Amino acid sequence: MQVTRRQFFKVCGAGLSGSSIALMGFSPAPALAEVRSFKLARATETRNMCPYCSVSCGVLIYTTGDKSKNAKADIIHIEGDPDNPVNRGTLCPKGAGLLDMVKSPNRLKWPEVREPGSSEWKRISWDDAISRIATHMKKDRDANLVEKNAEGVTVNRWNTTGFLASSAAGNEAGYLTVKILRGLGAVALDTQARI
Amino acid sequence: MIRNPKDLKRYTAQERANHWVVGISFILLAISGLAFFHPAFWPMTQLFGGGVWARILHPFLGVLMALSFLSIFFRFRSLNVMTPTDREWLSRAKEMVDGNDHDMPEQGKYNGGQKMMFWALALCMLLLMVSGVLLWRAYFGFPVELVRFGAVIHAATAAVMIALIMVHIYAAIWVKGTVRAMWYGTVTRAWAKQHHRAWYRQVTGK
Amino acid sequence: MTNHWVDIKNADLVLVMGGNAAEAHPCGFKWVIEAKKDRKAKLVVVDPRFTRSAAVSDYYAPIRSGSDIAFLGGVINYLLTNDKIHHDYVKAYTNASFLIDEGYKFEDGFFSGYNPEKRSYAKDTWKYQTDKDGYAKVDPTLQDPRCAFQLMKQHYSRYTPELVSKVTGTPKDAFLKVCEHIAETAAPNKTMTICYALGWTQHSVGSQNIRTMAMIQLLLGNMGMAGGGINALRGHANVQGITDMCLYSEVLPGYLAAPTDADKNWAEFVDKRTPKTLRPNQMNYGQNFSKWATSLMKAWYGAAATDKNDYAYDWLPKKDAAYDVLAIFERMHQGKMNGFLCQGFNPLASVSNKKKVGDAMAKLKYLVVIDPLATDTSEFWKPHGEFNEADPAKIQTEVFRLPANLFAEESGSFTNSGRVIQWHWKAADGPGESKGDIEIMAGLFLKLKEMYAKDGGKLPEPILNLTWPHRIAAKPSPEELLMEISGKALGEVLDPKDKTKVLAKPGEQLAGFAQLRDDGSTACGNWIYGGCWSQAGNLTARRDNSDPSGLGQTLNWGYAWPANRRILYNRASCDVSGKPWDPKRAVIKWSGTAWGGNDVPDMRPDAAPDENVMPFIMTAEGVARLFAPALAEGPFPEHYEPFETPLDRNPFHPNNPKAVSNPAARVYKGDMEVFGKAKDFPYVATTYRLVEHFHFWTKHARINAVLQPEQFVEIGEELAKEKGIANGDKVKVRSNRGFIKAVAVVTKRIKALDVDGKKVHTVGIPLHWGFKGVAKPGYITNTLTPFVGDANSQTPEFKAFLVNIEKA
Amino acid sequence: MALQSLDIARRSATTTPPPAVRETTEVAKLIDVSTCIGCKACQAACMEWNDIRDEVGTNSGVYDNPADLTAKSWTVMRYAEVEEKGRLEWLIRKDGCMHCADPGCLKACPAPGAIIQYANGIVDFHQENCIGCGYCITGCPFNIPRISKEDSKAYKCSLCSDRVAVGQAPACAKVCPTGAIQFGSKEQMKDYADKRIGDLKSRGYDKAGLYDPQGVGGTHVMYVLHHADRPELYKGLPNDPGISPLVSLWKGFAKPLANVALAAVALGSLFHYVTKGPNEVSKELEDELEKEDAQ
Repeated sequence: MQVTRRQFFKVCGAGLSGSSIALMGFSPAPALAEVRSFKLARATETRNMCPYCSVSCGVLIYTTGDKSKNAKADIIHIEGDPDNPVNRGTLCPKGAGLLDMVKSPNRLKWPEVREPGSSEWKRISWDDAISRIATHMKKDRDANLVEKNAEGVTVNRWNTTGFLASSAAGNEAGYLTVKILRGLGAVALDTQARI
Repeated sequence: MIRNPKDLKRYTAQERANHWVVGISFILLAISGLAFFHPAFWPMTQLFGGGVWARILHPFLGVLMALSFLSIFFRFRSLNVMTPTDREWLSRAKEMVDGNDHDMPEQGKYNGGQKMMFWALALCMLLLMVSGVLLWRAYFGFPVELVRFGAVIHAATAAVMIALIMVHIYAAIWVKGTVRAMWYGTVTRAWAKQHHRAWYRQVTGK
Repeated sequence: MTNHWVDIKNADLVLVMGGNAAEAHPCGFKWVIEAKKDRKAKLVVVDPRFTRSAAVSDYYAPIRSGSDIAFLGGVINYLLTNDKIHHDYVKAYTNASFLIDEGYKFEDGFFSGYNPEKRSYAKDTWKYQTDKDGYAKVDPTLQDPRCAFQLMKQHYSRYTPELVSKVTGTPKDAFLKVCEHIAETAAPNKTMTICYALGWTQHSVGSQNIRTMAMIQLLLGNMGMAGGGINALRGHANVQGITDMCLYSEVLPGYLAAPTDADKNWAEFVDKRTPKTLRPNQMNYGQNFSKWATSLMKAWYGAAATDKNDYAYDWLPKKDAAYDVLAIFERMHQGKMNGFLCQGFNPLASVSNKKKVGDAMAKLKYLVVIDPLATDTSEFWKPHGEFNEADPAKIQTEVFRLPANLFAEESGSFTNSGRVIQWHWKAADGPGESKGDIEIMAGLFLKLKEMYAKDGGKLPEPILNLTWPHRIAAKPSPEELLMEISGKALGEVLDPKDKTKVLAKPGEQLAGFAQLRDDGSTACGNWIYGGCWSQAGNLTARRDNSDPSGLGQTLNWGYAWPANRRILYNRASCDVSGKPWDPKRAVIKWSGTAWGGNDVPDMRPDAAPDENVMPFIMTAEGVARLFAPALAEGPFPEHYEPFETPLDRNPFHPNNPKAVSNPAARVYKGDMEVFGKAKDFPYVATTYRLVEHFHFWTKHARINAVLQPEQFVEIGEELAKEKGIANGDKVKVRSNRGFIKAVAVVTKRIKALDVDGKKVHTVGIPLHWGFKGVAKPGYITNTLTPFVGDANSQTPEFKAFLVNIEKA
Repeated sequence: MALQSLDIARRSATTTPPPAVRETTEVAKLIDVSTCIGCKACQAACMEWNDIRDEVGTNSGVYDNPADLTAKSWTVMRYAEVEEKGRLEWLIRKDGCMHCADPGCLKACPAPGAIIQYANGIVDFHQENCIGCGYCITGCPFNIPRISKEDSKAYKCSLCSDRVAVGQAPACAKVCPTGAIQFGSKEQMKDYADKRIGDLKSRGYDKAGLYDPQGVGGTHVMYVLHHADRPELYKGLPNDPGISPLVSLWKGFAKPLANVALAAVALGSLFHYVTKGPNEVSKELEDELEKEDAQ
């Protein structure tokens, strides 16, 4: 674009007068401010419970998306559930930091095995993991299940494989676990609850 | 402007360059500093690419100005030693301001006013430098009480210095034939003879 | 908790001892603050450390860790000597008046029946005198020297303030001040609540610590009252629920004592567990045992469990020995175990004596860790610098790590410490290929079932016949499982009073455990949860938080077991005639025709007061036990020193070296030898949680790692000065089992105590660090702790042991 | 009158008045130190809500972590073990922005719109307008704002202005397990404080009182202290805070004065020129020299 001498002067003049008006204090920014937008405005809210101590505080979990098929729900915020009669919306520093537990870099993402003597983990499929573990369990059970004790009483116990259960799993998981273990004949089972 | 080979050399090229480095950095510092000082001047930060750039550049410009001023200071320090004549000149400065400079005492390269200006600017520069460092958070962290003190000193000194420079510039504009000394380095003999007769005699030997 | 979280606000005095509610349960502690704000309640804290609970207390008294029974026994003595007990309550609702067998005695630190070789008691003299009908004899005047009241008085007369102070290190005036506060609640309309936690359980006398407090609450008449009770502030979110589901070797779901080798058949099994009523007219609710057990077997084996085959009793494994976590690791250490599965449990960090645990796991063929996080346990074989020295090449254990989901990623129910079962809903999928615990367990089981069906094997029947009524076999839904837990009718359930009335038709969910039958017509996975999913639907998902009584009962929020009852023993909140002791905080009352009010009555609803049905319906005698023969180390709690004690004797029994520590506690060979002695390890150490962290989990969460980044130990200023340790110095803390290094926090909050003429210093050791996590890596605290547990629960003694400390 | 408001009362480095017709209720956060257990839930909630995660630090022998406020830790708990007459008190104070009615930071700020005081009393930093000069730090009597090393912007507690703007309580107030942090109108908070002070007095804290320092015009974050006569016990809570006189001089009196002075110099020069005329070399001298040249 060719700028004529005349245009050039015009531009300069406008610029100059603009800046000199500004210099007089006619600030171009009006006296107005906006707060950061509320990040939960259209997030999906789900009622859940803090998994830490036994106060079992109610929490509200906020996820992205509206649960529509193609929008992957991602947890973006967790805060106290004001309806819960015990915590009434409050949380402790652990509960208030739950998001970082959910998002911990140390979350496990897939089954892994560390072979005997190896010094590293190896990713395996769920099918492999379950088959290999079940094979171990069956072998041990078949070899060591005691059907009758010395007095000839039927005891049907399997005490060479132990099980320690979480006290953070839900009631349903706990019940199913004990049902399965007792069904297998396990007696060496205990939970975190003891300690 | 007709250049006359008989014009007198007042400033060398290095001196002029030095002066303008100080001058330009001062102007940039003044406008950015004023922008921080009072909202009325804030839009001037646009000249620097916005407030953040103005904040980043201002102290570096300050360092530049301080260093180049230091060079000026050492160049001209000996020429600015006050003499009894200067004091007499100063005591009659009102006549000068009124434009009656014919009967003023004969002046060397610089008159009493200029020398006062020199020393006042040097003092301001020192104060600005020290207080400026106190405020330079990007690289320094001083106790907040000291920083507050520094802020007041910096602002007050800067205001004084801007006023002094305004006087400096006005004096150059008012006294016709002066500005060219900093453009071309020369002044007319008439100018020298009128304003700095002792210097005139010294350089011309007349 | 006999009461519940919100009920704490109804207390006049809150005693925090053996716990640190402000730090371990801040949101529950809110109700302590509410009691202070709204009821002008007082908060008294007794703890070795001036904790964050103490920071907001009205009175704080220091105590030497491991001397709680001495303190509480002293309180009992104070209450009895100063006659600060709730007489009517004690007389009517406890076994104070019951006459005890003439053979019972207590001498020089031992109760009658002690066998030093077995380290256990024969309990044949720990019983009531009975009449010809088999009922216990009583003396309502409480004057008979053989009545429980007089025996108790005699037992605790030794617990003088002077001796208490000498043993506990609590200054005498501070001890008496606490006694005064407690004694005030002997008034019928005043209540004290006690908030305790692992500070009482994790001792070799843990159960007796709690029992001593229970006795105090009974003497004060605080059980069953709003704002009273014995409140165990439990650890994990669903520790109560998992306890109820009984993932323990010694019990089946609903606390049904598991069969042992001695229970040769179903009849014997049931009979031994069905208590005989010990006083006339009492409910003795335990006599329904056969209904609960039969319904459980029907839930597990369905049509395969019939009266013909003793409800598949043979398929239930019989226990021959202890299999608690310490026992399991002992067996593993002896090389007697091949496999081990850890579901959401990090034993390397959680169980005492880390070295022993690590060595034990190295002897396994396979280890399976099911967890949402990369736990320390899963990497016990991996070197992590000074924090975990291991040589993978030498460890032949095959280790599997299966990614589990977290709370946010699944639906289901949790049971809080106040026994309230609450439903929660899934918010998002877990990361990567992670799965829920249910799906993982189902996957393992179905694989095993398939293998047994195909290849056969030893005793396949219980596996092949285990009920699996799930619409998607590989993914049982939590809804289906909770319905199974709650119970349903298999045949018609008839009203026993009117056989023409059908209470439940086949296939219907039952309304509660009262509808369970022992004829095979009902199935119920856990009787105490009976009715939580009735025909009305999932009651644990109820969200009506209205509280018309103002007591915080919220009866329509979730579902509390048993029977949606919020305050246990609430019949005891009324006098014998059925009038509330404190009308302002009436929980229930007798209307003239029925019990009712602000809670589900813990009483047969139509049991008129003059029928004399006493409030403690789960005991065979109908009353609460001051004299309790069930515990392993004696019917009355007695002070014993921790296994690692700074003293060379038990000041209560200075001349009996065998009665220094709990005579009935189980100690394994090899562990007794590694108990430290005071001359080498002069300082009392105690481990604990900090408010900023949860167990070994939150070291994986950035926010919590920021709030408390680095491992530290706390010592008093005096000890720091003696040892030349400055605040922030790195120190090495050693026990006889290993050492840890940590930063020293020098504080005014831990003081040296004057105990039995010695100055005893305490070293406080928070437990949250390990070698995996986003917090700064640290040592596993349980490297230090001794491998010994409480004689009843086998909970390890994490709270009192000996260490030495030096600048690192 | 609503608590939530986007109306502003003051805007940094702005000379024109904001809209002031609508009446907005002043909000306040009350921190009842006597019921604070120092659990740091407020710190956690603050980090979580505001999407800030400070560095994982070290333990320096105290519970205070992070050790001080930073651009990523807008609130920290400060723990003081005070032992007097054999009685130990563990005084725990949540430190953070006090949201002064007369905010020193705003007064000192040179960047228009970088600091806003909303009509409800919240003092908020708007990083998009912040130039990173740090004058706010100089202006603050409570030593609160911090400049981030990452982006050189000043950060501090916003009293969750984004939550308050939609009618919610700040994250720290909502989360506080013991209710030691309360949020509501300033009026409500003062009434609540009165009750708490009464309770504390009944428990023997004769000097219990409210910390709402008038030196800064009162604050929108207030404390209930058991020892209101000695706020310094609480890890250096200033006894009588106010904007430093130096800052008042610098950002108050000095501003118009200097502007007037500079204008006077400029105008003086102009009028000098107009009235006295330029100082030119005299014609005689020029002629004289020309004559010399001609010779």
